[in-house]
Amino acid sequence: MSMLRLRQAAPALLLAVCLLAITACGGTEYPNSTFNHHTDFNTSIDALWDRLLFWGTVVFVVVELALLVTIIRYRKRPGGPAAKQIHGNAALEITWTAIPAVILVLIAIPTVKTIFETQAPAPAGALKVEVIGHQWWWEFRYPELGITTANELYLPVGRTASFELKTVDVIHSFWIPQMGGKRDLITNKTNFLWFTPNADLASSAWNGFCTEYCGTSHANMRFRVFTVQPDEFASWAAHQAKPAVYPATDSVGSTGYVFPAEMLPEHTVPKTPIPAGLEFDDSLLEGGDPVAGMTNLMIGGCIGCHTIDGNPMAQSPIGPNLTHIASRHTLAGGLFPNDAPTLARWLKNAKKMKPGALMNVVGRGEYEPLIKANVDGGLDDKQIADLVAYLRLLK
Amino acid sequence: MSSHADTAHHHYTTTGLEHRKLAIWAFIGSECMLFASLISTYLIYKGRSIVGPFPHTEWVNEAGQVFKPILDIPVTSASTFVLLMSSLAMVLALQAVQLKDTPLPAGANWWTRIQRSSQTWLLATALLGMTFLGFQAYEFTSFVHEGLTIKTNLFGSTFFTLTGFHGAHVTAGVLWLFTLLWIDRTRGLGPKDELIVDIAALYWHFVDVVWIAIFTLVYLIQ
Amino acid sequence: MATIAAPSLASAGDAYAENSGIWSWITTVDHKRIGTLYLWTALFFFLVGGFEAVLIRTQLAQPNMGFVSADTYNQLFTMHGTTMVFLAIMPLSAAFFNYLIPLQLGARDVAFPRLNAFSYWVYLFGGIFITVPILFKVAPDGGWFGYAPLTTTQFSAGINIDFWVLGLQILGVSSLAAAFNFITTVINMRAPGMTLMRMPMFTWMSFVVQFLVILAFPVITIALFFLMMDRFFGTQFYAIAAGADPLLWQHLFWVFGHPEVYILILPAFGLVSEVLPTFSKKPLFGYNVMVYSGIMIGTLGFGVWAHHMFAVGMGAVADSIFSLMTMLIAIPTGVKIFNWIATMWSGEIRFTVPMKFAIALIGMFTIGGISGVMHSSPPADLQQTDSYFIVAHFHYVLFGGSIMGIFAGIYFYFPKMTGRFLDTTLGNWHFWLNFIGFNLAFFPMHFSGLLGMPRRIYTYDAGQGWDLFNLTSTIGTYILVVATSIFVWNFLRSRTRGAVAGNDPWGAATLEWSIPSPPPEYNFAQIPEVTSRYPLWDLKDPAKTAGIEHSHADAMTITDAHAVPMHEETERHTAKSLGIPMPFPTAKPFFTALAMCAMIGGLLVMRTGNMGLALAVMIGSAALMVGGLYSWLTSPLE
Amino acid sequence: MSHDPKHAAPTAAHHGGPHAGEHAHPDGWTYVKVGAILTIITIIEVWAYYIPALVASPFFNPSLLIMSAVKFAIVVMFYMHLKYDHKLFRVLFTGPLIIAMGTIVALLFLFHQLSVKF
Ligand code: HEA
Ligand code: HEA
Ligand code: HEC
Ligand code: CUA
Ligand SMILES: [Cu+2]
Repeated sequence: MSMLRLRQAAPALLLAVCLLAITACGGTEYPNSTFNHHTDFNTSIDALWDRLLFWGTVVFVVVELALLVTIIRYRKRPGGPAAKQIHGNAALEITWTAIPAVILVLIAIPTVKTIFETQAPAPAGALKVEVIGHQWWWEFRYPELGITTANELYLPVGRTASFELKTVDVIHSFWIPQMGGKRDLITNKTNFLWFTPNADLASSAWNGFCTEYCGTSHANMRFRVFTVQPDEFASWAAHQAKPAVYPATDSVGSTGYVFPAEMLPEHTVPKTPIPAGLEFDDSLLEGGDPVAGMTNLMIGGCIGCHTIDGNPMAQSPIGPNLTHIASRHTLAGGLFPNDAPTLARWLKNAKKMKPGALMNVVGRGEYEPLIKANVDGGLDDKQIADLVAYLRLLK
Repeated sequence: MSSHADTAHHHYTTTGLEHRKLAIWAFIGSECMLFASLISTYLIYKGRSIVGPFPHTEWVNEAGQVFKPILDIPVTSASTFVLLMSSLAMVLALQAVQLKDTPLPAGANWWTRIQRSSQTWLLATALLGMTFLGFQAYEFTSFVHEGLTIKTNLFGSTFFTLTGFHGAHVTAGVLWLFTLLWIDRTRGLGPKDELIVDIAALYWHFVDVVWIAIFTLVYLIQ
Repeated sequence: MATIAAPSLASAGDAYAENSGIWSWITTVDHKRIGTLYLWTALFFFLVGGFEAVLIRTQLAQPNMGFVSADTYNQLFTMHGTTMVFLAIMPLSAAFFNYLIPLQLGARDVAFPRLNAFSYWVYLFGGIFITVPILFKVAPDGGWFGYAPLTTTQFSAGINIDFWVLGLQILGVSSLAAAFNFITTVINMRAPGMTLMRMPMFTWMSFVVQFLVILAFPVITIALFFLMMDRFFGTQFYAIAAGADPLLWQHLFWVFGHPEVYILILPAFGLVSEVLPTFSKKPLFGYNVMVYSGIMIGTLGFGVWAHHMFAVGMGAVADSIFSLMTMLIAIPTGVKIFNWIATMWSGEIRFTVPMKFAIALIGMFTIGGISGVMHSSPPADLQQTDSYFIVAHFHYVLFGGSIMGIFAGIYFYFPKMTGRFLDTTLGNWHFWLNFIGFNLAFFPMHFSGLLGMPRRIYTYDAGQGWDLFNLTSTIGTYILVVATSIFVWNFLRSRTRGAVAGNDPWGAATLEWSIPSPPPEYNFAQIPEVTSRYPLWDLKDPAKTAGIEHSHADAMTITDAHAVPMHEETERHTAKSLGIPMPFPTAKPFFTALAMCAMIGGLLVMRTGNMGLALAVMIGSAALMVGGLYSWLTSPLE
Repeated sequence: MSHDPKHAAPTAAHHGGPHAGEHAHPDGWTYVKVGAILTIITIIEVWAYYIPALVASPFFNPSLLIMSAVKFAIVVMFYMHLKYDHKLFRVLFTGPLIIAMGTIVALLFLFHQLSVKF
């Protein structure tokens, strides 16, 4: 009997948990929740979701109740009634074929409507953004504004952002849970997605993820989205479109708008631990020499992969564009905070910092799996510190 | 599984049909999906190759070298005809086996006589099948000479794989036919062996039928 | 199947198998022993797959854990999915196909006993081939659906994916061979009077599954063949530089993949359809409708595959069509659910362990089905796909459906297979811990998914709002470990120490319960003649089946005990003593299977760069395989 | 196919096993005639391929498809004697064939190799 009571209680309990959690889902406790209306896209999806959840709950309750009632009422009891030998009933069969069919029609109609709405061409005047997937980082381009950046996406509120999604290698998928559904980045194909962050949205930061398994560091292919006010966006864009000052000095002047670090919500600040066994003498970072650091770009081979606009030597499109790297809050697919000690360790041994990373190991004496040996050229800690000093100036 | 053992025990079957014949039809049903996948892939990639040679159109590479449309319709028409005729031979082989024990009517003409010769028809089928394979070997080598290999482009990969799969089926069929021929020569095939010839025949005709589809979809339609 | 008659009139004595020793297992062609082999092997692989899941869940217990490395994790989830789908659930179903179909049909064996042995050996070798690499950390790591171009050599140069490509092709041969066998068996080996509409529901659902297998597996075989050609011979099916379309793989895979999920669930549906009526003391409600809905599910299953691809940008029209087709499947599935409940309605329900599992299937599968319908709405699915919400869905249908059903089947049929009951107390512990652990493990995944957690991530950052759900999932998994261990203990122990069960310990209705437990090698001393859907109830409690159609109702009464003789066991007969011809035991299928696997696996030798050796291995084993086949096909069956 | 067992059992016992319930087989000439028809259709197909005007016409592909479908059906019905054989075989073959064709057509639409204009 106690068994039976448990059996009864379990689904009811589940349902309770379910409802509880759903009501809690809007809160800040769940910073990547899909249930919210920050964009038109997600508003449409959520309306559909509500309907699905409603009918799903109805079906759930009806089926589980029917099941429980049946097994309790007709459990074998001493002196209980004998089983009635019923073999079927056509009217019942028709009923329980028809009712689900009706429910499905009620789901299907808004589904098809929403499909055509959300997949219509983007409205005119949308901000065009190219999203290019790389193993395992994101490249964002604003072709109309001449901006190329990585892992951090700025979007003005109230204006439709129209994404063109492509990849240079395997399939990835672009997802900002708070902004709407995902879309895959497929090799040899361009995909489209658009949405409009609500005009009344305060400047805020969101997490984005790669959701198609794309190899070793798929889990580490994240990004940040900053929805900012139109004037902030304009200021950011104006500066990002400029080349880096060359040679870089301290006196760079205005850096344009950057989403303020102190406004970053907790969940957008990466907490990935630095892997054990990656030592760097942080005291060297104090006296880094940016001018020497710039030459280390060549010695370290950085120019073989990276672009720094304004530096004619560094023009390779393989890795993330570093022109304004210091204006970004995170490193390496949103995995680490962009501060000097972390950057130094990243440069020293990117592959230890991020499994599978396609950036060379630069630190002298560090193990490089590509050549299955320790790097004997490369940069020593001092040189890396200089390089960091230079990169930190690329605001 | 020995057909003798089967008939000796008079196994009861629910439908009165032979196990193996049911199985071969189920197998053929399954093969439909196999070839559907191959054919779909060929058609999906049709016209999507970045470099030539192409099946129906000319291609000039960067060096200015000209590649003719690669498919050779006259040769393939001939081989298609050969395969069709092998199907005819096969059905006659089956008939010959079925008729083996029926006495020849008096004054039978050559046609009536030859219809009783299962070995002739089995051999004819196998030889026609081999001729088809010969044509295919010729086709493949000449394509390679003209610069189309399995690695060249999407067309090459899909074309060789599709027709190669078919060719492999023909090859298996030819082996099967020779096995039957060998049995016929060693102990003679008669009406009691109808089943084992029938299932070989069904397989063979199916391979023919697949070719009918391939010939139209790959060679003729542009 | 070139068959050649070479009637060597071997002395009848040779035909009767030895029943012990390894060699007797290698040479067995008895469907029951093969079923037993399947059961043990598949349970073993279930533990392997479960163990992989435990490692996965341990790594995910907390954010930023370093329990396993990224590469190891990727191998773990790939192998977990692959193992569970291809090496655990499908073969567990196959264990029941083998054991039960002939018994339920009133037959002495399957149509092609040696082919049946061949299927098993191919499965075993294929399973070993694909599983062993994980011990050396070179296991496949492309995910269980191995999307190109990630799986091409350009992005996966190691031999990891090679094992997957070749291994799955090997396993496909096994499933296909078995499917032809069972199709023939079901059509052709029904006892007199066993019309299609009198077949037990398990056999019916299995019959449908065999068609799904023969239609779905060729497609993945071709998709894998392309990948193999790409990886080993430089073709360009998925080579992006040549302009290949990565969606080709996806479509081919899911044309197979969706029917595959019904291959995984329908046998479980069949099993609970045997269990529920037995313990409700009522016939299955709406038998005909249950049959048709099974066929509908199978058929519709071929028209919905692209619902796995709503995020790839197929366009609004294609999205809508596949969405509607997918929703349609909820109808026949719902019909099944309601008919099961109606079966219990106004019955006398006995809560035995198998019954508990069967009831749990109804309750839990429904949850998975409902989330399935939520995925079927493409805009909503864009928020769900590739998140843990999907992981929740498919574990509710796979674990809450297939595994629950299979456990119901194991508890139900264990007495038939061994002659002894599984212990009820342990069984109850297993059930409740399993039920609780399962819900704790997978229900929170609905939330972590909808709250933004992508699947297939080996790590996640702290503070994302997922910590509690993940921890709960992991705790649930540990409870499952305890539950499963209790089951394993029960299973091992009860074989020799369980309470003895008679022919028909549960009071069930179908033919398999009319013969001794475990059944003698020949199954039925006398092939029964079937006059209705519930032959044993006709015999024991005719009132129960008075309302259904019977044949010969005028010629003989339905209680005519001769129609289905009960073989009460007084003394143990053997096929020999009864003069029943049995197939010869033979090792030919074993060696042919081995040679075939060596032939396919031989391609791996190419990776050493030694082309000559590779060719030698492959041609050598191909020759052995052909030789084995000829010798097999030319030797008499019995 | 659910023969009454009383009648089914003897069917298997005599040698007509593989062809239970079938009609009479056609004779050799029928096969030759069928072969001739197949040849003629093939000739027409190839001939059409060489007439540029035909190739350019919108009816070219459909008519080729129809012709090969006819050939396909003829071989299956006569050479594979599905026309004369047990209807179970027809089910075993046409069911999968329909699913296979449906899959091909659906895939071609999905990859835009076929399209309908509304
Ligand atoms: C046993 C296996 C199984 C079964 C039976 C199902 C059944 C169903 N599945 Fe599931 N599915 C999987 C295994 C299975 N699935 C797996 C493994 C994946 C993931 C693969 C991967 O990506 O790795 C997947 C993924 C998957 C997706 C892709 C999600 C994505 O990746 O974006 C979709 C989308 O439509 C889907 C839908 C459905 C539907 C509609 C059903 C239906 O058949 C369910 C029908 C049942 C019911 C609905 C419940 C009972 C019905 C009633 C009580 C009637 C009334 C109900 C209503 C009116 C709603 N499934
Ligand atoms: C039938 C299929 C099936 C079954 C039964 C399971 C069972 C389980 N799965 Fe399943 N899972 C899949 C099929 C299945 N899974 C598939 C197809 C995928 C997708 C893979 C992919 O993305 O490619 C997946 C993915 C998947 C993930 C997502 C991984 C990711 O995306 O990163 C997770 C995570 O929690 C998970 C967990 C579990 C758990 C905890 C169980 C548990 O229920 C396991 C329970 C079993 C045990 C606990 C056994 C314990 C026994 C022992 C440890 C041995 C004891 C030994 C003795 C006593 C001798 N699975
Ligand atoms: C082999 C090519 C290659 C070389 C050489 C290389 N990088 Fe990188 N770099 C990459 C790639 C690829 C990434 C992205 C890694 C990831 O996030 O997975 C990257 C990432 C970075 C980042 C983080 C960028 C961001 O926005 O997150 C910095 C900074 C960086 N590299 C600096 C350097 C410097 C400095 C050097 C030379 C010392 C260098 N790289 C050498 C390929 C290279
Ligand atoms: Cu990119 Cu996952
Ligand atoms: Cu599916």
